[in-house]
Amino acid sequence: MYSFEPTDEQKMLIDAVNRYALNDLRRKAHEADEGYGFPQEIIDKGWQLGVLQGSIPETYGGFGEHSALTGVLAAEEMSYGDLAGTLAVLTPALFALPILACGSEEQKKTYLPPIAEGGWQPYTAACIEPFFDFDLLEMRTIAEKKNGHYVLRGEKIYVPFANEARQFLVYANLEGRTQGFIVDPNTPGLIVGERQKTLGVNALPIYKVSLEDVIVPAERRLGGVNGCDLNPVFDLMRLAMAAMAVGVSRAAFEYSRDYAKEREVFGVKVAQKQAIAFMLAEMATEIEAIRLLTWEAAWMVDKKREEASKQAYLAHIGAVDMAMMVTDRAVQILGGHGYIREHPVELWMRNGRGFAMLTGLGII
Amino acid sequence: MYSFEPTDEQKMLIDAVNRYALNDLRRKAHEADEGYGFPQEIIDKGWQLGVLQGSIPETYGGFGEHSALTGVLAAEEMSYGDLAGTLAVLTPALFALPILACGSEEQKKTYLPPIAEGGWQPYTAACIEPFFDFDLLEMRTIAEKKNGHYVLRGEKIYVPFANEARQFLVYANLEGRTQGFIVDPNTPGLIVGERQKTLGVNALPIYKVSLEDVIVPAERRLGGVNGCDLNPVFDLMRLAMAAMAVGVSRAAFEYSRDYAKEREVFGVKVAQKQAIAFMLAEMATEIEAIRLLTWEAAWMVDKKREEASKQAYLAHIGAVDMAMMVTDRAVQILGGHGYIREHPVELWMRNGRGFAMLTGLGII
Amino acid sequence: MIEFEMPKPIAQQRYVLQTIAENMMRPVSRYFDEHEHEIPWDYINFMHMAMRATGAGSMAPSSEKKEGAETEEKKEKRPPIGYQMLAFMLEMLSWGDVGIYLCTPGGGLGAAAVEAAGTPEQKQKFLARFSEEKPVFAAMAMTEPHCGSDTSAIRTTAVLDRNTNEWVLNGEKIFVTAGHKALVESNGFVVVWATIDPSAGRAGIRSFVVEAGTPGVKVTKLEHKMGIRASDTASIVLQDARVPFENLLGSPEIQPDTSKGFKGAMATFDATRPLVAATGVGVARATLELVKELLAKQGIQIRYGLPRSKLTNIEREIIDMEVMLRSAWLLVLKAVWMADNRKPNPLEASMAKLRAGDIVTKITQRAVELMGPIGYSRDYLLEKWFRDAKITDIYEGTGQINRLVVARNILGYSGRELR
Amino acid sequence: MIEFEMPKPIAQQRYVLQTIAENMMRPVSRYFDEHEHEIPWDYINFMHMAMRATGAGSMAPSSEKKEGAETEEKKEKRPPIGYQMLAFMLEMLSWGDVGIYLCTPGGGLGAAAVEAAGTPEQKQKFLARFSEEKPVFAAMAMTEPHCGSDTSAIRTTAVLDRNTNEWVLNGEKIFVTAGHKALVESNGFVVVWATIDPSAGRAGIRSFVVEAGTPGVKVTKLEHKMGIRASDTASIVLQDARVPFENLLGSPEIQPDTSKGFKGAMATFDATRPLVAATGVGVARATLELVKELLAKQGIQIRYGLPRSKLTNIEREIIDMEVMLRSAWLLVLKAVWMADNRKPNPLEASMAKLRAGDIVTKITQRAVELMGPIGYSRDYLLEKWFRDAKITDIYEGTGQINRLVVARNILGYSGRELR
Repeated sequence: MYSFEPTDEQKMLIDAVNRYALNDLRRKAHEADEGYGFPQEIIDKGWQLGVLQGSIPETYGGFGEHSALTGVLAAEEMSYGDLAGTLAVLTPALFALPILACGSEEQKKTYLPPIAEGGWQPYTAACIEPFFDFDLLEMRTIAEKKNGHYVLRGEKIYVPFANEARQFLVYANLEGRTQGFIVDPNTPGLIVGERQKTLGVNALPIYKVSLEDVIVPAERRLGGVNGCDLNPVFDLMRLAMAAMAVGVSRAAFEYSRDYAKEREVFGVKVAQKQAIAFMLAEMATEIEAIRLLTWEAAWMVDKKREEASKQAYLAHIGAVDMAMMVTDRAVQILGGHGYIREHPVELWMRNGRGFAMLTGLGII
Repeated sequence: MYSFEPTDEQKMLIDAVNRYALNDLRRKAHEADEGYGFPQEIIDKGWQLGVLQGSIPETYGGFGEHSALTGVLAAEEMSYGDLAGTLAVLTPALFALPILACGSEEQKKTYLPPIAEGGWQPYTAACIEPFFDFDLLEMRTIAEKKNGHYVLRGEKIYVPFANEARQFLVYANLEGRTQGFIVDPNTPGLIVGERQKTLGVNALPIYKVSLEDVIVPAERRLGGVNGCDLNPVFDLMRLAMAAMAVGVSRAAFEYSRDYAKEREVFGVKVAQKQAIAFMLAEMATEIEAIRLLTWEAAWMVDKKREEASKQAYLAHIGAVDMAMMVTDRAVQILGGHGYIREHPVELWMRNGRGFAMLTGLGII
Repeated sequence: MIEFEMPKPIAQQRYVLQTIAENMMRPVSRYFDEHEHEIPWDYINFMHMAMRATGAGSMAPSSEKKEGAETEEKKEKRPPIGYQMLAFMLEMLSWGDVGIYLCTPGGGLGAAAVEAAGTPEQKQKFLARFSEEKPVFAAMAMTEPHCGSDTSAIRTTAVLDRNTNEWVLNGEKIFVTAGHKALVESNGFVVVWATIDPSAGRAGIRSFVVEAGTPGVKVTKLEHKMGIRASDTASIVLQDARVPFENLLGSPEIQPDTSKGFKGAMATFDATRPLVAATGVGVARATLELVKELLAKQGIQIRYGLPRSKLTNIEREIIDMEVMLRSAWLLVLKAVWMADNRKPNPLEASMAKLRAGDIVTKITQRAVELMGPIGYSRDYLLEKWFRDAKITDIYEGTGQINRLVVARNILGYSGRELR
Repeated sequence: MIEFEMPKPIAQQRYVLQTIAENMMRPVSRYFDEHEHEIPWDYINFMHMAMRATGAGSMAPSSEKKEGAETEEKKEKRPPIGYQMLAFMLEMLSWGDVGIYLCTPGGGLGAAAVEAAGTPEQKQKFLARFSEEKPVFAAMAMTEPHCGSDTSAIRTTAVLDRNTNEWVLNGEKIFVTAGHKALVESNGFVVVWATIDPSAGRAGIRSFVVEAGTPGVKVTKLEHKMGIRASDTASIVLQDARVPFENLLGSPEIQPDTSKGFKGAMATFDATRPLVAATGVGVARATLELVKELLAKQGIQIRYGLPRSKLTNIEREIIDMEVMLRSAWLLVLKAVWMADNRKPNPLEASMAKLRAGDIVTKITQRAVELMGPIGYSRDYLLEKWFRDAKITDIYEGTGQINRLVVARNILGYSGRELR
């Protein structure tokens, strides 16, 4: 059966997230972007919505089952408020969800309950690397097996909350395969570098992390000593980017639509000009198209369909282009007002460009 | 010095070609497309404009010096009338210009005067091959040196007037380098196949040509026994495609512009709708942009600038996209009327798609 | 619950249709492209027979069928999927050959109009013929020589002759898909849009069923087209053509309230636009599949999952096409799902249509370029699909008209506020 | 004769400017991006000194200079190249840093307006200051809070006080580039567009020179912007600001014929739009060059001459960018060549502007994506150029306004016929 209607439970979650997104994230987004951060209480409040906790089964301290589809709905709605804020609230998921998906039973029992049962805590992951062709499937950070443990070497960037991290999940290349390693922040050789600045998501504190012969015990390899297939994790990362791209684009679309209906030019509303009205029509259509693609991919992931990985990849690729198109046009529709930081559209445009290269910064 | 003004001589040529393009080619284009050919007298009339003859020095029977720039201006203007007609009129250039550019003195003296001094005659070239990734620089038709002559083996397609050719210039891969070979139509092993049908340019008679161990004397290698560098020839092929793309696009643009000014919808002219007017504005801008790029590339070719090859390639690539965009929009602007063969825009759209794959069918 | 599971009846139907597409359409695709105005009777007769056998009758989205489905639904607690079935059907048949698909008997847009706007009596009277022994066609006649998308400019008039209680129609219609088959090749009908009050603009527009054999009705021309050449596109002249009073679609009471008639007619678009979009998606899918097949023969596989900077240009193009294709299809699916569930869908219907028009032209245009000299040649169907595709962005409302509809919907503007 | 040979004076100037761009702009690009509203005095003082040394004075396209060039031309039989020089200059300085370039002293758009519309006396009076010892700025104040591109909606009023023979200006202007430097940081002026007859619409619009120090003129705000942060964008309030009668730009006779004044003002766009386009091209070139450099460091060279089906995605992107960049630049070149040769160029000026706006946003946006995490980071200037680029498509007429101008020109429509 086909259906495009979320469940009542999902609708309630969307409503709750929407209120938070608008009343908390959106309201503070400009300040957070200029001042480089959200106040901790905003992040805590977002955490209390329970998006991650609701994805973790009771056995591990949570109160639900993981659903990529529900995650996609929540991620879209939260990033409709602000992208950096969403990534900050969901940072612990970067650590928890891969463990839930691929961790050994022992790893799940050890790491998930303190996350799911506690308040927001900076559990994080080191994934992205400083190369233009960074590739989840072919990392340059190397893991070598040596004397019964693993030695990690490489450079990571864009690691959120690295300066105060409780634990890191570090992705590295082990004999040509990407694998995850749970690394304690105090491990010798793990060096948290300077805070990084980027085109967008400035409100998210991200850091360089160097790994200089970091020794990781064998049992801290994600999935246990034999590791695991990380493709399902990458699917969830791509879906997160796609869903958040939809959220940001929706925000930009609605704002520019309302502006165009409000503002007059040559005696009529801007939106009454075909040139602007057609731009808006295309933006709305693109957003809806990519949203549906993302939903379907998430549904496939939940159903463990064979084509799920491909579909998540397609949704992500489509979302990258859609977000750039939509957020660029939103600025264009506001004209000079779109270019100044008083209006949020320029921030959305800067965030809108990030969805190709920030994979690994979000997961649902 | 920069200047965008053709010489008086060039202007006279453009005017003459323009009259022919509109009064002869354009007027017969539909019929020729449906009936698969232009009457010979139309081709002869185009030949008498002297576009090729004016590119051949007096020594070889012509009455001018070759100029890529003049060629580009003439090609644009003629294809503004009809693309297939232009390719037909200029088919002898496929044979003559490479000889002029790269031939040995003896080859020039042998082959050019009968072409330049006579009426239109089906001298032609076999260049394109039936592969999706056909590449001028890496042909699959092979030339092998054997017993002091060359043996050619391979499949060619889209060879104009092959059924009645006086001589062929055949391009083939000799030890990794593309080289030209002058082949007599009666040579054993050269088999002219069926006439081919394509998406566009139906009025140009094109054929499959098989080369089954065709033996070519060493002195019939283009440039003589040591061959030559064909890159300047490829530049002229690319420029021809670029210039003709501009001509076809201009035709489509002007026709759809005039239609939009004529036709009423919702009480105003179609052209008074921003959606249509902006499409036209973009079409005009793209055409002008690519035209200038083509002019500059042709100028560089004439001046033998180092960047000439790259620029001709860029002009061609740009022209491919421009022509598709413009001709597609022309159909769109006419709506249902654009889709029927009573109006020429659907033919221009079919021709407009050809400029990437027809390289080798035109040269200036 | 959000779900993307293909219902079993659709999966079964799809299997059958694919067989038809592969065996009865693809093998004759080129023939009917090259023999314009020949009629693919083999396909038509087969489809007619098959549809009679399954009791499908008219191919139009049928409220009767839907009501049937709903009764069934009440039994089996299944939501209705009639429009979804149709969208899948049209997608698959167009995957086979969109020109030939347009020759499918059963009434097409003409029957759809009767379904959407007719009274129960009218449905009975006009739709019964589709279940008869011979295949019958119907068509919709809206466009006139001087007006394209602008229905308010319709000049064909319908005047009531109070003596005979007949409507007298005068005017000229063009671009009538299957008009020749409806009026000349079968005992069909054409739904003609005409004005009963030229001073009232749109509000005066009504639709009338004009049956084959009506004196004064003449097919005057068959268009020569860039693509979909298997399908006839007719010009029809109406000269004092008389039809009975009750051939005015809808109940006679709508006559005084002049605006309702027009709105009713426009509402058929909400049903037909996603279906036309589905045909475009079918052509796009055919194209993409063939390109991938040709590449695979050359040993070229698409590597999904890589960052764009590691892809080849071919891979990037194919991946972009897959995004376009799938997301357009999902828009279609949502629009027909809404229709099935009686949710108002003018926004979604136009979104689906405009995006399908966009992507099928882009995909076919890029495919021809990607496949180089092979793509341009008639040795493969790519060049034909390039020609067939373009009509998707033109008929049943051009891309521009659909953008206008979407814009009005998202902006909450009337036709007067956004022209 | 069609020619594309760079004239020697331009080549020489370009060499000098490149040195300035590399040494005085690039090294401080990031600093002034991160320290918004700090003024790059080192660059300003250097440019002022250099321009005084060469006698350039105002940077605006100067008719005096042109006349000078023409006299020279008569001597040397060379066609004028003043606008071409300027276009090359702006392109290169924007290649260095477009935000810092916008701080170049010499009058910018304000001086351009005086050049274009002023009487000889006005030019003498207002432009002399640019050759004085200290750097001086001028600006153009057109936009108001409630109106963007719609100059006819200007509400700032200018009323003649017949007693003092002064114009009394009242209103608010926003988005005044370099307004703060013109009025506060130097002895400059702002050219203010105001209406002398609010009932006359556009025909009532005139431009007035408002000098620094005029009582009643206040810079009320400096905008925080996405990019070009080195450049100040000011809001200016005029409260009973009095300027002498002769500060109305143009001869007083234009006053009765109300439409001429506005047309004169609009004509300055024909000169300034290609120049703004040139700045966009500069940013685009900087971006493309850096991307190619970064790729080359990874051993990736672009293989020109291959069919697209053999290219990598990176190659295809770079090649597309080169097409965009070069063809946009040629449009600029043609537009300024026409200006130099006194050919009317509103069509070409708007074509250049709209295409430059398009391609610089596309190129910078794609470059950031192509360079992945590196492109997104502030370790390189790519992300800054992404932010700087967007203004090209907005100021001096948005892409939409320029499309409108192009459309009107190609269709032969008036502003009333195509709104």
